[in-house]
Amino acid sequence: MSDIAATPSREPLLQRINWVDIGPFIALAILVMVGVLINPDFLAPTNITNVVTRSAFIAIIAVGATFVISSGGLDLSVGSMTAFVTGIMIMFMNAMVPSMGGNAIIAGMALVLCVGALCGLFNGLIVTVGKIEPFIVTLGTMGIFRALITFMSDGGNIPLDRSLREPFRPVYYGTFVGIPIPILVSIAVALVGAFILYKTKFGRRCAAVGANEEVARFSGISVGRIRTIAFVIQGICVAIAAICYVPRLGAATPTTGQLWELQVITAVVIGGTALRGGKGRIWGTVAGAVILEMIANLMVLSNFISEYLVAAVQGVIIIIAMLVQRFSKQP
Amino acid sequence: MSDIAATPSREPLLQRINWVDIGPFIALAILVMVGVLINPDFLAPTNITNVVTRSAFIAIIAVGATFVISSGGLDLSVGSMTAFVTGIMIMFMNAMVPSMGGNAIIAGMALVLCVGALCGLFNGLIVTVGKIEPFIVTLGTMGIFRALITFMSDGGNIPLDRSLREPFRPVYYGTFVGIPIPILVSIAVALVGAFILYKTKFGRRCAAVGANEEVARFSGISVGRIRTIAFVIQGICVAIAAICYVPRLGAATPTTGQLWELQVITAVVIGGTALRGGKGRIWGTVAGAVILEMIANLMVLSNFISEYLVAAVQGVIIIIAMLVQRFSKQP
Amino acid sequence: QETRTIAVSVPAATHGWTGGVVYHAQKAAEEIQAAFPNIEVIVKTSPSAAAQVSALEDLTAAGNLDALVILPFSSDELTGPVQSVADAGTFITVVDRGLTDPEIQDLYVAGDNIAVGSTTAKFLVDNLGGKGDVVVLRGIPTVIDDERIQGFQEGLEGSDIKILDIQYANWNSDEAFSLMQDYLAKYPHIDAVWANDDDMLLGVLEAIEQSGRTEIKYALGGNGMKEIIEKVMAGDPMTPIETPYPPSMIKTAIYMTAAQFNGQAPVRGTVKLDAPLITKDNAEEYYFPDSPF
Amino acid sequence: MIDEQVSPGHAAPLMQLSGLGKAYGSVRVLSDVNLDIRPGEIHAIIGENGAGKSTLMRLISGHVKPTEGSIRLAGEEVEFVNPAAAEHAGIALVHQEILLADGLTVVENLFLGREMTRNGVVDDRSMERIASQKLAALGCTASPRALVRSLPIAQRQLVQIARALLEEHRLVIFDEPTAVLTTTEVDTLLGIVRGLRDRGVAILYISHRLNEVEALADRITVLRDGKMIGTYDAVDVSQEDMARLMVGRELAMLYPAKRGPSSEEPVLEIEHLSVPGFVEDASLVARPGEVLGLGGMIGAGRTELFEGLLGLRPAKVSQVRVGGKLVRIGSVADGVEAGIGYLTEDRKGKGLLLRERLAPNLVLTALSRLYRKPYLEQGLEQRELDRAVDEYDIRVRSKRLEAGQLSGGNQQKLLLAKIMMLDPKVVIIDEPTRGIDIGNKSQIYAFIDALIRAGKACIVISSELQELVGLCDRILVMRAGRIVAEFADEAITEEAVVLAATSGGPNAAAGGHH
Ligand SMILES: Nc1ncnc2c1ncn2[C@@H]1O[C@H](COP(=O)(O)OP(=O)(O)OP(=O)(O)O)[C@@H](O)[C@H]1O
Ligand SMILES: Nc1ncnc2c1ncn2[C@@H]1O[C@H](COP(=O)(O)OP(=O)(O)OP(=O)(O)O)[C@@H](O)[C@H]1O
Ligand SMILES: [Mg+2]
Ligand SMILES: [Mg+2]
Repeated sequence: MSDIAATPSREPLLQRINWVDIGPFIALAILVMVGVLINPDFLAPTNITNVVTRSAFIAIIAVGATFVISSGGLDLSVGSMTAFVTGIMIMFMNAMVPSMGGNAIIAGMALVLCVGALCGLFNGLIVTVGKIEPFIVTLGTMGIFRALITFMSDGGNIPLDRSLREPFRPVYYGTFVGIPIPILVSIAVALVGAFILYKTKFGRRCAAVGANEEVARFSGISVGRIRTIAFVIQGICVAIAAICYVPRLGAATPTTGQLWELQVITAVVIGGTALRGGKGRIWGTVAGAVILEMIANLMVLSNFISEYLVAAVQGVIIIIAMLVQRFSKQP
Repeated sequence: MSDIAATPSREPLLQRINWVDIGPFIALAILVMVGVLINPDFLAPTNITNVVTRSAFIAIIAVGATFVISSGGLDLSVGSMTAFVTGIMIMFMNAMVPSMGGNAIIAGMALVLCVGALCGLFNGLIVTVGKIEPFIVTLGTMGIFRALITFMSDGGNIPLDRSLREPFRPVYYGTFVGIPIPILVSIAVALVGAFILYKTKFGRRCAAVGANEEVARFSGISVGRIRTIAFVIQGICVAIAAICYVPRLGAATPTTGQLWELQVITAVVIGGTALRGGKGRIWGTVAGAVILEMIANLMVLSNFISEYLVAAVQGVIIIIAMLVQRFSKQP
Repeated sequence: QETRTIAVSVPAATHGWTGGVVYHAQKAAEEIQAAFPNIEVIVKTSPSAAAQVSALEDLTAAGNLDALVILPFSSDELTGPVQSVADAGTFITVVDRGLTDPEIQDLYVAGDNIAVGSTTAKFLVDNLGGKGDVVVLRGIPTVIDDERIQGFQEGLEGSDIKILDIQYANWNSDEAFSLMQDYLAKYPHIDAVWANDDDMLLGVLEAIEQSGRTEIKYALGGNGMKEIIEKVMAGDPMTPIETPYPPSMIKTAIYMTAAQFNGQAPVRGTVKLDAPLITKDNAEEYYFPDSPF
Repeated sequence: MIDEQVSPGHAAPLMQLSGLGKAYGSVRVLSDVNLDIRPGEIHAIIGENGAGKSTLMRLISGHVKPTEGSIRLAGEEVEFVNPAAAEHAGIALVHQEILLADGLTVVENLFLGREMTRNGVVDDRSMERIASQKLAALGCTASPRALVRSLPIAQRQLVQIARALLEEHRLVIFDEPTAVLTTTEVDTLLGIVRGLRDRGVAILYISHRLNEVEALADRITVLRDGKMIGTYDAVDVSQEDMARLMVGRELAMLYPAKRGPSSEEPVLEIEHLSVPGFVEDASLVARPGEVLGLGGMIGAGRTELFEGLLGLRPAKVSQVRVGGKLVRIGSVADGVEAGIGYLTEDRKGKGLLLRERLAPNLVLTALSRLYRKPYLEQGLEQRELDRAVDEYDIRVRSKRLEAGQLSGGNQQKLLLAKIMMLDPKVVIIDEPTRGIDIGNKSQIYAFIDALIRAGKACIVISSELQELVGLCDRILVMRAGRIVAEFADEAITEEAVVLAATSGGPNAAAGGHH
């Protein structure tokens, strides 16, 4: 018997490709082709760069969501959490300018990472200690964060101090070796995320908790702790996204991050991570985020869709993208 | 061994109470007590009647959602579906008035039930035939329905013909033996829903599909068909809610039913139905809908909460309501 | 002295302008309560038309309401419910959006959304020499948005100015930023941009700046946000004008309503706030540095 | 549907398999099976773990589609599109793995897909009545209204069997029905199976318990490595023959020699452990170098005792010492830290991640022990897998398989390897050889022997009496949540254990003389 034991190197290449993993990329490729047909300008370097840069926020947050979802959770609060931590960061930076000058930016970044982690911790603890469905908990905290930013801004907006705009600006608009910073940041976040999820003990445990909580418990894994840490990671990712976000418009408003939670979850699911937990797919998630932004871009670039129907066409395309994936899985 | 076998009739009463079932009602009771403390007017008959009447929309839709969720699905499109079918109904009624007069209302009601069922069927078929996560499918159709109502109304609104307002008005504002019609309708819907879910083969299978799809399939249950029917039921409930809704606001707009999906899901979960599927609790769901509406009412009646923080307080109360439930389960 | 209760019902602060409304409403409430202890002002926000109807029911359930100041979510949907409140003898002040039946209201403090669109359009017709290509960003599909777009289109009638594109950006700066980037990618030549709300204009300006495109002569908004007024005062060539649609109109309405409980005769009728062109010369009048909007 | 009293030798075959085979991708797990199944016979299928027995059953019952060959039912070629179709044709399968919906009640599971109604309303009364009858016939005490989740695994198995017997079928397939049952239930079940045969039903019966096969079967088919070795009349083959045919070689002695504790100093002492609702005031010690057995009926609370010990369910305990040192155990991780390894009886629900590959499953509990560095070193777990596959003789056709794709017995061996990664001082094995073939059993016993020789203690919970008696130096018997008897050395006999477990025999009061 044991002589039949695997020699994976001899399996044909086609069978070794993991179709679930590349499904989102196939969908992305098809979308690009459709895009070019619709409007040749689609492939113009500026357009592509803009689109990918824009997708960075969702991509970064969605990397965190991949942890939460693969550990069997769900976080609906990410959008309003972004607004909230952005507000905190700006207010702190503005307050620090007189004493710290440009260093206020660094201090603000450090602070927002802590605040983000704390927000995640808050979500995580309510879910795990209170044993309440993550959907409800984060729906609740979604309202809480949104209300706090509205309160902090008196319903208006919280602008970044003028003196900080210029030095902070490159974090969104700058490039490094020709690549926009947000793209680099999201690649870095995805790399770190992939490393943690696939190459560390925590990542393993995270997937185990999502796949079967009982098995995880019987294997000596502290289910609550792992779930909580996943939420903390989500919070940190939100903070990173907030850091890239502020220099773009230089303000936090009550509408910042509105409905991002749905986009984030969609990106994760399009990327091939199952909502019921288990295996998370970081790179698929990133592809999912780009797909979403690209669909929105195509809606504007195409000429034949009534403005009223944009949302309908987007909905149809998302469903089709999922179908493409589904069927590319069964070669 | 057999002497240990259960003799349920001899269990003390307290242990025989199903705490999960009454959890939402305990939360409701506590909320009422808090309400009276905050504002004595809270218990005024008009106020209580108003609140319960208003919760009818969410309650009716949430009864349908209980089917979808207990069968292991999820429907994010209910809010925009409400807007869409409301739009269709009003346009149809307006078009029929010249020829049919007041009968246009009856015809419109019949039509909207069909349209609702079809919308549900559409969701259900994409989920089951396309084998795509319900979250994504209904996120897509949420966009589609929302876009369609925007298109139908040209971005404005679709008002009900003046001549129909008066005859239609009692459907929301009327009473029968002193009880407002919407309350009667939602009790009727809940009764029928409870009957179907608990007393028919379909209901049993619905729960089975949600509890364990594989086992259900091995037992010869057509998982796809059950799920699809659950979505159709959801569609019909949406249509019934739309019928009660029109006389209240007399128009359909692109913002009709916005975010209802979240309220509906919250009502279901607060009611004790687990999001991962399995057992559905119709009466809990109805209690959940009343709880939500009551929280909103308390926000209006209380005077010490900054208007900016209303959403935060609501979020906190929802989480506390879940905690109350959780701990009332372990007496 | 008898206590009088005024209820103020406005949409929730979901974006800049509504945020401003809530701010001014609360300010007015505080000031009036401080000045006249016998007048109680209750401000309530609602996130949707249905919720606003609910709030009206809740406010009137106790039956001791003397006046209602309401900025309706939409005209059709709120007409019936406000009628019920009026039937109970409550003084009704309607702000901004008129009800379908003007008989209901005692006082109407009106903004003019159509004028916001048409004033801006006329400016463009005059300053672009009657021809050119413009792109438009609109908000959330509601009556306000619809009226502004309608006014804009009417204002352009008869000129050779062409609207290249109109898309929704939900009164959200981020979505406006993205949409403007895409417009820029799609149209190699744009003469002017109109965002029908200043929140969106902020995003538009960033996108234009980033693109480095120079052919765009005007990027205009509307509503009178203080950041934009500052630009007008500073003589910004790209945003030289602004159309006010001051959220402070709610404050005006509350004061006028309160006046009658303070011994003055009730003011009835219509107070129409027009939407004059704000230029560098008169910008000072429309600048409220303390307002959040 | 069923002929009366047909004698197996002469009846026309009910089902004929010709050239039946199954391949997953390029891997053939079963090929060229030719078999007649006659009405009114009990046809045993035996073979090593991974021989393809379950696969064959899944082909017959429509769960899996064959890649070659054909199935004839009553002379007509059939192709079942799904299990429901097979069931409609009169074929029922009792799965090796328990397939019930956890969140539903016993009745709901029993009648899933064939609910009884009266005037369109589900008739709970009748269903509960019938359920009680069917369960009682199987000796199952579970309440029809209990949630399946709350049942011990053996009760679940009985529910599953009851489900297959709810309606009359032409062919009933039992895939290791007795693996999780204790002696009494096994006897009841065997009676029922014989009753079915006598009514002319064809039975396919898989078991690793060769004494059962010998006692029950009319004919025996042996599978090895996915191929048919042959079909034999039961009277012609002894248990030794069966073992030889399955394994393809002579078997060594099954049980290793007993050696007794190497020291009187206990490695594990548990004092006054209670698990509310399950265990009352249990105290026990385990000494290095001894195999301590726990016997008892289903529901006696043996599993719960150790789950309680490891913080897997709420429990109270006054003291736990490991190697003389007082330890506080609040979780499995604490247990691992203290040197206690626990192997669950429910490998599918609590032991393995079925959708995960083998290596991650193997190292899941031992992650911290295996990887000193914060990240997972390249190839390390793969090497561990290779070692475990070797050491525990886990038969896999590809190491890229998911755990759920292993045969039942191989899953058990993987689970064993997983626990052993922790190098525990005390190993608690709940049902160590559940679903393991005779060849592998002796391997596992030899392995347990190696453990105690290394000075560890081993606690074995087993429902297989022979195993307990053959393996253990000392046996504790539990009944209704209490430890009621202790036997050592010569006092250990099957009769004594059964007596203590069922009625409180003479030794009932003797609860631990240490
Ligand atoms: N889905 C699958 N994909 C690939 N291989 C599979 C799959 N299912 C089963 N196998 C392989 O088929 C072989 C036969 O498995 P099967 O379950 O039939 O064995 P078995 O005789 O029932 O063993 P046991 O006595 O341990 O239950 C095993 O090697 C198993 O790994
Ligand atoms: N659903 C239930 N509700 C209440 N008591 C139960 C339930 N299921 C089991 N019990 C009780 O729990 C105790 C211990 O059961 P448990 O299965 O799990 O013991 P065990 O000895 O480990 O059995 P096994 O032989 O299956 O390992 C028994 O007293 C039994 O009657
Ligand atoms: Mg098997
Ligand atoms: Mg057990």
